[in-house]
Amino acid sequence: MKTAGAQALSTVRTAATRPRTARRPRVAEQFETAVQQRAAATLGMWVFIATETLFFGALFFAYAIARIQAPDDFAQASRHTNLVLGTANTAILLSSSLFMALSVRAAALGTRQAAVGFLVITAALGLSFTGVKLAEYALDYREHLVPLVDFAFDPRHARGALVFFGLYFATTGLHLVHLSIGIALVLGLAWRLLARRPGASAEHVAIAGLYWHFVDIVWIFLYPCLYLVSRA
Amino acid sequence: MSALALPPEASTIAAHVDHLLYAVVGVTAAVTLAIFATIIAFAIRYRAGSAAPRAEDVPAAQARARRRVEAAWTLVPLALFVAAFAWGARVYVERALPPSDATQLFVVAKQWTWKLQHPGGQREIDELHVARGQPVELVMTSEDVIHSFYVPAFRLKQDVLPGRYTQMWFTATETGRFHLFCAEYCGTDHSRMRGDIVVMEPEDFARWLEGHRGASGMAAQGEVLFREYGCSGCHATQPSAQPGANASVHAPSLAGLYGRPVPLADGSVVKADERYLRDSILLPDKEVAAGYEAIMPSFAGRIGEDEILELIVYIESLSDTKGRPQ
Amino acid sequence: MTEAVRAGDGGVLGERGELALHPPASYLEEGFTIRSWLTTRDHKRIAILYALSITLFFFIGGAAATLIRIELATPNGDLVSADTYNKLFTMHGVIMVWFFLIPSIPATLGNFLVPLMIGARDLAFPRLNLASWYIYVAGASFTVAAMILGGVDTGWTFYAPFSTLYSNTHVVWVLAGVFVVGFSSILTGLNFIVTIHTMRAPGLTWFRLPLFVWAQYATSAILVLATPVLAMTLVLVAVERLGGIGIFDPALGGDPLLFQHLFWFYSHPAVYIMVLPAMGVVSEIVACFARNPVFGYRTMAYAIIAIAMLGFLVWGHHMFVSGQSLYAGTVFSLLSFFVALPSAIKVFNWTATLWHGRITYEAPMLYALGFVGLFTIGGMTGLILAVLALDVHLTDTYFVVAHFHYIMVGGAVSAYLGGIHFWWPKITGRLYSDRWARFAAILLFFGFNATFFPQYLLGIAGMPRRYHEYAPEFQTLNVLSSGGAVLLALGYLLPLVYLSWSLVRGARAPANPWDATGLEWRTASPPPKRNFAAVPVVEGPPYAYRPSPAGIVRAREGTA
Amino acid sequence: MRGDRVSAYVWTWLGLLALLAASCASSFVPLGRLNAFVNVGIALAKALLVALVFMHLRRDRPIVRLVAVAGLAWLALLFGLSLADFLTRGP
Repeated sequence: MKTAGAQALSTVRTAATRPRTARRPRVAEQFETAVQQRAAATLGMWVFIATETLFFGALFFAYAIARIQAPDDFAQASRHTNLVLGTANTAILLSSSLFMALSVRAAALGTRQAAVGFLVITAALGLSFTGVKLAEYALDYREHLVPLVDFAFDPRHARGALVFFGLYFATTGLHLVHLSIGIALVLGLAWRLLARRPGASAEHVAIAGLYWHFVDIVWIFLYPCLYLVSRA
Repeated sequence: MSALALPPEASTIAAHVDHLLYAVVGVTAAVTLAIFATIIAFAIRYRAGSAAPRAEDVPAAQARARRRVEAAWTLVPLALFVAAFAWGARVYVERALPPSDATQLFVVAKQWTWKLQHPGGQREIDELHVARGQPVELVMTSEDVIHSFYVPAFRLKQDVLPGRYTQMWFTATETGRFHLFCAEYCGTDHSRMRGDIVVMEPEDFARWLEGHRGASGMAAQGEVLFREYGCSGCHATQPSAQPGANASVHAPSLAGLYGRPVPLADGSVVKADERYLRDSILLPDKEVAAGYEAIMPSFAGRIGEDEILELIVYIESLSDTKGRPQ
Repeated sequence: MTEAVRAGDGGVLGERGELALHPPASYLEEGFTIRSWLTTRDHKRIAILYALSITLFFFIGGAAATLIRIELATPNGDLVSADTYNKLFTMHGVIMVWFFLIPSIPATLGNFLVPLMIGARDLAFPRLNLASWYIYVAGASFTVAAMILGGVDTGWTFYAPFSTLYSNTHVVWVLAGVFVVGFSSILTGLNFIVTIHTMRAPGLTWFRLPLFVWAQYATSAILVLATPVLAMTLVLVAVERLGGIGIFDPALGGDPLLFQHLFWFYSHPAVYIMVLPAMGVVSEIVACFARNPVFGYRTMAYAIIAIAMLGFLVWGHHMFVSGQSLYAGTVFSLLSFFVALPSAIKVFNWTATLWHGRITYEAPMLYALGFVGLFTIGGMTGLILAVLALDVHLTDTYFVVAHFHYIMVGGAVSAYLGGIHFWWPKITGRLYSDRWARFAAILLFFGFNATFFPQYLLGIAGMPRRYHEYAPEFQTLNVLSSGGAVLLALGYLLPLVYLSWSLVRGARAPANPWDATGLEWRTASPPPKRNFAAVPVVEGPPYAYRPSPAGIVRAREGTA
Repeated sequence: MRGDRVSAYVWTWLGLLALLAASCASSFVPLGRLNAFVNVGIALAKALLVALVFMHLRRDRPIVRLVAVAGLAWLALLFGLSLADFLTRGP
C-alpha cells in the first residue's frame, strides 16, 4: 500500500519522449500513438454505426407496425414499386461494396493507384444507383404515387398505400442522403490520395469503407420491405 | 380529507387500491426514514474530529462489512419488490375484467367535453348518473385526440383513444357527486374538461332514468340507423330469415353475431366484439369474414362515433349471449 | 514502484514528476479573444461554453416555472390564459429536459473532467466536440425561434395525434430544435465512449476508474443508443403533421400508442441520462468529504451499468393506462422493479461510505447529502408508481410531477450544483465563499421540499397535471407549493451571485484544495491547455483516502 | 484487411448476388406470412456477410464487435418489448 493518501501514481513517459516515429499517418496531439489513433477512429465509426442502426431501426419499426395495421394495403402498394429497377439497384449497391472492400485492402497494402481506382469505381456505382433511383422516382410520379404531390390509388387500399408510399419516400430519401454523403466522402478521399494530400491514409479509407458498407446494409433491408411485400 | 389527502373512497376497487397504497407507502416511508436516520447518525458520529473509534484499515473493514450486509440489502428489497408487484398486478387485473352483469355505458370524448349515453338512450354531457352497487362498464372512444377518463374517488383512470375502444368498469359504493377529470393533456381547455359522476340509490337512479328517457333506446336508434345507412339492404338480422331486400348481395347475417368467433378469409379467427364491429363498419376490407367477398363500402368519414356506438348496441341486441334491453 | 506523489502539497507535477515552481499557462490564458473561445478545441473551454449556454436556458426554463407556480396559487386562471399556460409548461419542459438537464453534467463537468480523470490530453475527437456545441446552439436557435414565433402547446411529450394534427402552434420548429440538439448529445456520447476506451493513462484499468467516469461511460451508451430513436420519432411526427402520412393518427390509419412506445423508448432512459452522471458526481464528493473509499466500489460500478441497461426495459410503465395490453403492462411493471434494485443499492452504499469516516461539511458535501436524501424520496415514490394498481390512480397527476422533480431537480440539479462547487476551484482557479455556498445548499434543500412535497399530496388527492384551473379543494396545497417555489427561486439565484463574485475577488485556488484523490487534482488549478505536463501512470485503486497520514489532515485544516 | 484475399471478397460478392436472386425469386412463391420471414432472413444473411467480411468484423477487436452487436441488440429490444404490446392487444 502506498503511504500517500492518494491514488498512487507516478510518471514515466513525458510528452517529449512520446514515440513519434516517421509513420505516415499523422498522430493528432491528443493521441499517444498511431495505433491508439486508429483504434479510436475505428471505434468511433462503429459507435456512429450503432447510432445509425437505431435511427433507421426506429423507422423500420414504424414500418412494421404500419404494415401489421394494414397488411393488404401494403401488399397492394408494394406491387406498384418497380421491381426491376429496385433489384438492379440492389445489385449495383452490393457490387459497390465489393469495390469499396477492395479499395480498403489496396490502401492497407500501400498500393495507392489501385486504391484510388477502386474508390472511383465505388463512387461511380454509387452515382449510378442514385441515377436509377431518381429515374424510379420519376416513374413513381408518373404513376401518381407521390404523397403530397400527386397521389391516386385504388380507393379500397388508398389509406394504407399512402402510408406505404410515405414511408417509401422517407426511407429511400434518407438512404439517398446517406449515400450522397458517402459518394462525396469517397470521391474526396480518392482525390486526396491521388494528390498525396494530408488527411488521406489507409486508415481514412478503412473508416469511409465502414460507412459505405453500413449504408449498403440499410438498403439490403429496405429492398425486401419495399419491393417484395407481395409478388406472389 | 383522509390520511394522505386521499379523496373519498367510492368504488369497490377504491378500497383495494387504498389498502395497497397504505401498505406500500408505509413500507417505503419506513425504509426511507431508516435510511435517513442512518445517514444522520453516521454524519454526527463520524464527523471529523469526533472521538468515535475508526478502523485502522477502513478498506478492509468495508470489505468485512460488505460480506455481512450486501446480500441482505439486495435480497430483502427484491423480495419486497416482487410482493408489491404481485399485489399491484392482482388489483390491476381486477380493474381490467368487468363482471358479466355490468351495464354498458358509452363515452365519447371530444375536445373538451364528455358525451355519455345510457343503453336506454339517455344522453348526458359532462355528467354521468349511475346507481350505487350496480357494476358499470364504460366503452369509450375519442373523436379527436387522446383524453383520459379519471375519477379520483373511484381510483380509476383510463385513456380514451381515437380510433378504438378502451374499457373500464366500476361499482360505486357511495352516493354523492364525484369529480370526473380529463387526465391526459388534450389542448387549450384541458383543465376545463371536467365533469361529475353522480352516484344515486338504485331506486332514485331508476326514477332519474325514467325522467330522462329519450325518444327511444340506443338499440332502437341503432335500428333506425341500420336502415338509414342501408345496412339492412344486405345484412339479415333474423336468425332464419331470408337475406335483406337486395337478395343478389351475399352478406353475412348479423343475428347472434356479437360475442361469437368469426372465421376470416385469411384463415384467422377473431371474436366479434365492439372493436371488430367498429372496424367492420369503418374498414370493411381489413377483416373479411370467410366465404364472403370484400364488397362492403367503408363508412369512414360518413358516420359519427355516437352513431357507430348505437349501431353496435343494436347488433349486440340481436345476440342471445349479451342481449341488451331496448 | 516508482516515485509516488504526495497529495495536498499544492504543487504541480512537472516534466518528470518534480514539483514545478512555474507551471505552464492555464487553459484560460491560452487566448482572450472571443474568437479564441469560439474556435477552441480544448475540452475544458468547450465545457465552459456549454456551462454558459445551459445556465442561460436554466434561467429561461426557471422563469417559465415561476410563472406556472404563480398562476397555480389560485384555482382560477387569472394570471395568464389557458393557451399561454399550456405554452409555458411546454417551454419549461422542453428547455429543462433537452437544453439543460440532458447536457448539464455530461457536457460541462463531463467534458471538463473525463480527459483529466483518465490522464488524457483531450477527448478523442476535439473538433467533433466543438461541433457538438455548435449543434447544440443550432438546436437552441430553432427552439428559441419557436418561442418568439408564439410558442408551442403540445407539452414536452409531443403526444400524437395532438401534436401531429390538432395543435395550431409552431410544433415543427420545436421538433427541429429537439431533433438537432439530439445529435449534439449523440456526438458527445460517442466522443466519451471512444475516449474512455482508448485513451486511459497507463495503469488506469477499468476498475481503477473513478465512478464519475463509469457514470459518464454508461450515460454515453444511453445517449448513443436511445437518442436516435427519439430523433426518428420526431421526424415521423413532422412527416405526419406536414405530409398527412398516417403513422400515429388513427384517422389516417396510424397508431397513437406507437408514438408513445417510440417516445418512451428514448425518454425513460433519458431519465438515467440525467441521473447517472449525478450519481457519479455524488460518489466523488461523498468519498472525498468522508475521507473514505466508496463502499463497495465494484458493486457501484456494476450498478451503474445495470441501471443503464435495465433502464431500457421499462419504458412501458409510462403507459399503464394508455390502452397498452394488460400483458405488456404487467411485464413492464415487473421489469421496473428490477431497475429500482441497483438504485437502492447505490443509496445504501453512499450511506455506508460515511461509516468510519472523518466527515467534514463543506458546500459540495451538503449538496451531495441533499442529493442522497431527495433521490431516495424520489426513488421510493417511483416504486409506488411502478405498482400497477397504484399507478392507475396516480399517473398523470401531480404525484408524477413531484416524483420526477425529486429525481431530476432534487437529484440531478443538486448533484450538478454540488459538482460545480466541488470542481469550481479546478475549473476557475478561484475559491468561493463556503459560508454562502452552504447557506444556498440548505436553502435549496428546504425550498425544494416545500415546493414539491405538497405536490405528492396533490397527486394522491387526485389533481391531474397540466391543469391551468383546478378544483378549489386543491388550493391549500398549491399555495404551499408556490410559496416554496419562491425560496427555491432565490436559492438558485444565490450561486449565480457568489460564484460570479469569486471570479473577481475569490482567492487563488491551490491544485488540490480538498485533498482529493483522482488525476484531475494532480495538475494545476486551472489546468494547462494539455492538462498534464507528463503522462501520469496510475498504480493503485481510486479513492485511496485511507489510511490517511496525519500530514494531510493537518494540511486540510490549514486551508479551511 | 491486409490479410484478406481478393478471392474472399469476390466469393462474398457472388454470395450476396445469389442471395439477392433468392430473395427476389422467393417473393413470387406464395407462402403466405412465411414470405416476410424468408425475406427478412435473407436480408439478415446478406447483412451478416457484409459485416463479417467487408467490414472485417470477424477479426476485429472484441469491443468493436460488442458495439456492432449492441446496435442490433437494442433494436431487438425496441421491437421485442413493443410487440409485447401490439401482439397481445384485443379482448
